[in-house]
Amino acid sequence: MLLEISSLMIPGMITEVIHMGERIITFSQALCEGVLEEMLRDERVITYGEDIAKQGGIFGAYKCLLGKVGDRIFDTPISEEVIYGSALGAAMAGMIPVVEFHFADFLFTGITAITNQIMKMRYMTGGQVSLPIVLRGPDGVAKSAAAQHSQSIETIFMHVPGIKVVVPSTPYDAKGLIKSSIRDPDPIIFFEHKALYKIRGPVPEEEYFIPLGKAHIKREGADVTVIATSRMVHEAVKAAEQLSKEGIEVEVVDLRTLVPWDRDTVIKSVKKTGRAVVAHETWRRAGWGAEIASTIYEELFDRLEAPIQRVGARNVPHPFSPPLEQFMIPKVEDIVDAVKRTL
Amino acid sequence: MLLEISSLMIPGMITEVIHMGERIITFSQALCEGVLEEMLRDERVITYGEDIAKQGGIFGAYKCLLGKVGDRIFDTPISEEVIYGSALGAAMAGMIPVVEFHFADFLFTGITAITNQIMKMRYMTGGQVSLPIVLRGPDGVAKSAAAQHSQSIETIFMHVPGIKVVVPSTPYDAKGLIKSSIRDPDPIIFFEHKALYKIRGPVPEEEYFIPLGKAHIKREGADVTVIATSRMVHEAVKAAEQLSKEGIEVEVVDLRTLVPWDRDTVIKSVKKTGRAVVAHETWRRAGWGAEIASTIYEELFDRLEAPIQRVGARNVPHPFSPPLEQFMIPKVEDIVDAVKRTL
Amino acid sequence: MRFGWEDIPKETLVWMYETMVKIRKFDLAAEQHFLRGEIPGFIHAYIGEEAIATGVMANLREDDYITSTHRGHGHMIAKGADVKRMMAELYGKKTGYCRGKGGSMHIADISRGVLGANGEVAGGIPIAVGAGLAVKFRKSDQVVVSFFGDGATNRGAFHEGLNFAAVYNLPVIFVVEFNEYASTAPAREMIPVKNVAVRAAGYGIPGITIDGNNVLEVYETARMAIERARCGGGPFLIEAKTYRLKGHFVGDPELYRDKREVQEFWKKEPIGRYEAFLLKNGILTKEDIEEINERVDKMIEEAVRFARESPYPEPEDALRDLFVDDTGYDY
Amino acid sequence: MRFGWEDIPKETLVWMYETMVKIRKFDLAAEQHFLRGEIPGFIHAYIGEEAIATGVMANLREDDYITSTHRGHGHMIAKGADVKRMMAELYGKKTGYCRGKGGSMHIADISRGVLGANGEVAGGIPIAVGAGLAVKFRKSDQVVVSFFGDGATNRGAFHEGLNFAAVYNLPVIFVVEFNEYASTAPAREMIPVKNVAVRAAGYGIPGITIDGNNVLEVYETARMAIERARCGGGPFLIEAKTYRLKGHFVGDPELYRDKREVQEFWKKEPIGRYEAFLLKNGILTKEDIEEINERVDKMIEEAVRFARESPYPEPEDALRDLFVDDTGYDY
Ligand SMILES: Cc1ncc(C[n+]2csc(CCOP(=O)(O)OP(=O)(O)O)c2C)c(N)n1
Ligand SMILES: Cc1ncc(C[n+]2csc(CCOP(=O)(O)OP(=O)(O)O)c2C)c(N)n1
Ligand SMILES: [Mg+2]
Ligand SMILES: [Mg+2]
Repeated sequence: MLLEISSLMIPGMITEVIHMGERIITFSQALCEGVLEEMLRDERVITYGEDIAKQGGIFGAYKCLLGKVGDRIFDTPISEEVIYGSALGAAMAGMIPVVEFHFADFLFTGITAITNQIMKMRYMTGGQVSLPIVLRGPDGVAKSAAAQHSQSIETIFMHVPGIKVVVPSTPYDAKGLIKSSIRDPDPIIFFEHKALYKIRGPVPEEEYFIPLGKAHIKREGADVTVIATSRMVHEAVKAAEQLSKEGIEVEVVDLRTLVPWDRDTVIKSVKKTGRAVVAHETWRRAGWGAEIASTIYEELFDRLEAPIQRVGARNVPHPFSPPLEQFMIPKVEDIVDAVKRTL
Repeated sequence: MLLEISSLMIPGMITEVIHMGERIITFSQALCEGVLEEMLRDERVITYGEDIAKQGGIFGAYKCLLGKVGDRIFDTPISEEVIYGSALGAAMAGMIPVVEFHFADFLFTGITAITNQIMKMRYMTGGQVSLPIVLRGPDGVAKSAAAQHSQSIETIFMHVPGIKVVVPSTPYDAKGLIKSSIRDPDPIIFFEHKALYKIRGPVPEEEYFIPLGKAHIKREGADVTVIATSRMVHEAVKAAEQLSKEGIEVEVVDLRTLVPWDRDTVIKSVKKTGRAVVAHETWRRAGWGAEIASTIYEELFDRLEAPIQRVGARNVPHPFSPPLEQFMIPKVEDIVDAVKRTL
Repeated sequence: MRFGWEDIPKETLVWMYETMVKIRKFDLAAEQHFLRGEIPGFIHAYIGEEAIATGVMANLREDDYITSTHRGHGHMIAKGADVKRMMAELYGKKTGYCRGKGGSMHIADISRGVLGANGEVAGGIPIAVGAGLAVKFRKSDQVVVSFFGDGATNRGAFHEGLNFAAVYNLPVIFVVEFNEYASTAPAREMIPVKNVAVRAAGYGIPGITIDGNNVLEVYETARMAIERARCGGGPFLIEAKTYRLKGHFVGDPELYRDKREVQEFWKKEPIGRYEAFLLKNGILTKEDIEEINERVDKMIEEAVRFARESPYPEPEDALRDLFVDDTGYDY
Repeated sequence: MRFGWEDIPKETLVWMYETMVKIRKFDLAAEQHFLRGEIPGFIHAYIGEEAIATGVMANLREDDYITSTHRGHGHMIAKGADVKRMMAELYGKKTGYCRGKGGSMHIADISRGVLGANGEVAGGIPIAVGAGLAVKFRKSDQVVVSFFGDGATNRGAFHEGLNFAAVYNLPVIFVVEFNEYASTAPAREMIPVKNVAVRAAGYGIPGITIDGNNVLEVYETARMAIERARCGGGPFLIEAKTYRLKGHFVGDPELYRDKREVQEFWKKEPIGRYEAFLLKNGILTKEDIEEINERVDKMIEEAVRFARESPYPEPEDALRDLFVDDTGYDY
């Protein structure tokens, strides 16, 4: 028996068709469950960062860990370079650190420990070490947090080589991907969009994993492919529903990971539709959308019916005031317009 | 009377046709002259960074300043976040700081002062301040400097909004652009490729400026447009010369600045040739080449004869050993091959 | 330390009282209107810490510089900012200090030397050092004060900033607002020394720990440090012990601390203490105090009205104010 | 401090001599072959600083961890690394420790706990702190030593690292190799205190300044700090005063310092001093010393021969060693 659960969700978030009796939990809960299961399974997993151990994280993403994992969850001083860099040392010495970066914006504050150290150490040592490190935390725009608390900077980690990049969009994916990430032998950066923490969706009780590098087709459609991640997957689905009323059938591909990204699924979809839109919340200019678009052109030059459209934020910092913020970030209408431009 | 000066130059560096009596100096000298002229003109210009004041910089780029500008050139402790961040404070308090970042790799070490502060301050304050700041220094691959001393990270500053990005390729441009940068009221990041410091070229004695945002056509050609910057402009010219022997005429466009980048010149050129290659030394994946390529597709979808080819470094850190390094970075042959793939 | 309050001009004593009240009432209003959903974003209240901004700023000139924090309303007000334009900024309005681009966490009044609140912990320290460099090169006698929290003293920028200022003997006073918490983290767990002022010795500069809830003690200490810096004496570290009486941000569930602890600290809050001092020494009467409070209440009400009635910026204004010449950069 | 050298086993005393000689000769060879154009990249010689790595490492077990710097050959050798594979790495050969991917600045021997040389100043400090965390969670009695220069003590990572280690009482010993210069910058101009060991007080941990050119003094101090850390005593800061007898890197024009200054310091270099001590106290004879020097010479020659004769990696190997499963990531 099938049940529509859109009523349980934040307006416009993905409407999943689920089986009666399936468990519905939030993105936060799913993520936390994934971390907890891995911590209970393997003593080497430790997790630390700012403001996580007393209240379970400022967005509540760690609530389920409290009291369950002893001192393997702990708070740190505000020392980003050492928070990130210590993950490297801990991994080299045999632990599996899952480190919270608090806000993607403050990755910049200690980023050298990531880009110059974590992402290069295995390579520089000629493969002497494996580095099972997960850096995770919130990114994205929410509630007028302004220029220093709204950024999404996944493109940087896709550009500089040495880390796998995970950008989940649903509770189900969050859990399956965080578990795969913790078990992965390589460094991983895992971005959780702030606006997604409270969305709800089906998550099985049984253990499952989602492999890195496998996209998910959120919605099939024959006319245009929209490639998105994280919050923009939800916007894309909304756009697709809207366009469907006009007779335009959009296929929505949720990449789920950016390094590696699922070229095969994307190419297959665009081969079918002949038209593509790439949508991300981060800035449009030199954003990862350009990489996906360029690759599609390289592979399907003769099959494309129209130029690929890229949807992203306007190229300015995030303004505070709601009307400005709304103008700056990409929205459903931007995807709708972009899809129409491909027709 | 014209004179070929290729003999004065590093093998394969751009061969400029110059007038007898024209002055030939190195990239370093030209750059330094530009800084010196501006410092002598305007007392508010100060310049500081690591290891610049005693020997004129580790690549000698500041030799001409020594003894000429008093204490307005000085060395700092190894404190990148404060080196960059203090430029912001100094600019807000009325100075024009020209700060050396030592190696582009160590931009990461203090990058938060740039991406979270310098690049956002004017915007966050609603335009209350203008920020005449120049961050300048070496980037790029030279002599097996390995993973932490070889990076080019200009793409990051093209992606995150709030700074103008300058990437000169010749002594002439270095001088004209550094002078424009110092006079510009906005933050600028200025990348000098290590391998270019010693190349020589004509630089007039008279004062001149090169505006930001204007590309330079290094070589005209009707068949394929190659868009490049910095060291890759030289590789592109070499490739063009090689291809010319096979009857393929390549137009080489040196962007010179990435923010803003000269869309008009690029579009005009590709409109003519119908084929394009974008070449940069930085990593290919999600590098700025994808932005240029995507934009060209968006504008000239129907005029393109073949997919745009992107040339960039392989997606790994910079290896130390010469054969590995040579394999990893893009070379003349890669451009030649890319051009051929467009035919 | 002897408090020569008798040497402090009466108008300064009164200004300090009024300023503290203004800060308190501004933040109470901000809290209230945030909770009512009128103010977007985050609000970090300075309630309980008013004596620090006030006692320091009483010694600054309009052309001196300060850098502030995410908890920055108090610094702005004490430096003389207009509460109307401040409140409008909190509301995201066009008439705000930053035309709605900044909000509470990025409020700034450059014309009065406020080089920005800052959403990044310790983010203001490098900026203050840079302003200090500018002052040094211009050979002026301005000074710079950088305010930041106890949590900020664990960031690399704190270390680099103090060291840099010491190396060049810059006129920068570093003021730690030691309010016992960095968000959920108690200072006693995150800072392995009792007084962070001891860190000053690592840079060869003076460091002092004072009662940050005693505005006169703050005033006297700041005066000494600022006069010293103005005469070329170089940097100074002042650690002002205080307590964050409200949550980290408005809406904080505060599960990390005991309500009784908070109640205990309310007894030491600075405005009541200073009021008692003013009354006891006959500097102000009860009537004066009432009059001041009423005046401030009206000022804040007006600020709220102004903010409410002001228009939002136009959406397309989002593309302005990035560069001096803005046109054509969004591609 | 009294040096109870009589309590040090003779084999340790001899091992220390041989180790210092090995470091010196390795770096002289590296310098020579770099200047001949055989070695690519940059070489930063440890010449004059050998007593520090040696005196510290004499107290470490193979399963203890260290982090090193751009000037890292001495640390590797003292921790027991194979000079053949080291030299091969400097030459960029496939047989090198890092298969030619790292070179001098990124040399590492993880199997011996050397968690990497590091091209970033202070880059090893956060790594050392992380290894300390691992040790703490595993409840083992390993210790971690982080080596870095005087210049590194001005970086934020130094501050954050010491503070972090102090907060969690981690078994990490921080060793400043205070060699008077950071590239062209004299420590006396860039560090506003005479002894950076005073910075330890800012974290509530012990700090001590010692003669880093006296291997016995280094040995005794390190022993104390390491034993303390092994027993849960927590972090320690050792400032070992030394002098960089060669340029910052091989080829440095050294315009920033007076040749006479360098000559003065050659008189205090650690190997000659230790040799005199060993002879005077009858621990080694002149013949022993000659024998050791010859043995080391041969070892270094063999290392050079091995390096020269080893093959370069295949160009396509550039795409390996990024991830554990490397295939298919270069797109
Ligand atoms: C670099 C950075 N890391 C983390 C944060 C998140 N954050 C905001 S305020 C805060 C606590 C700051 O504590 P403190 O410096 O004591 O200032 P207080 O809030 O107590 O005034 C934290 C962790 C941030 N804004 N910037
Ligand atoms: C973060 C960073 N900034 C700058 C550099 C360039 N650099 C390399 S070594 C060095 C000097 C280091 O001095 P010190 O820490 O005293 O070590 P020493 O070379 O004296 O052993 C500098 C500035 C770097 N490698 N990393
Ligand atoms: Mg605090
Ligand atoms: Mg040194």
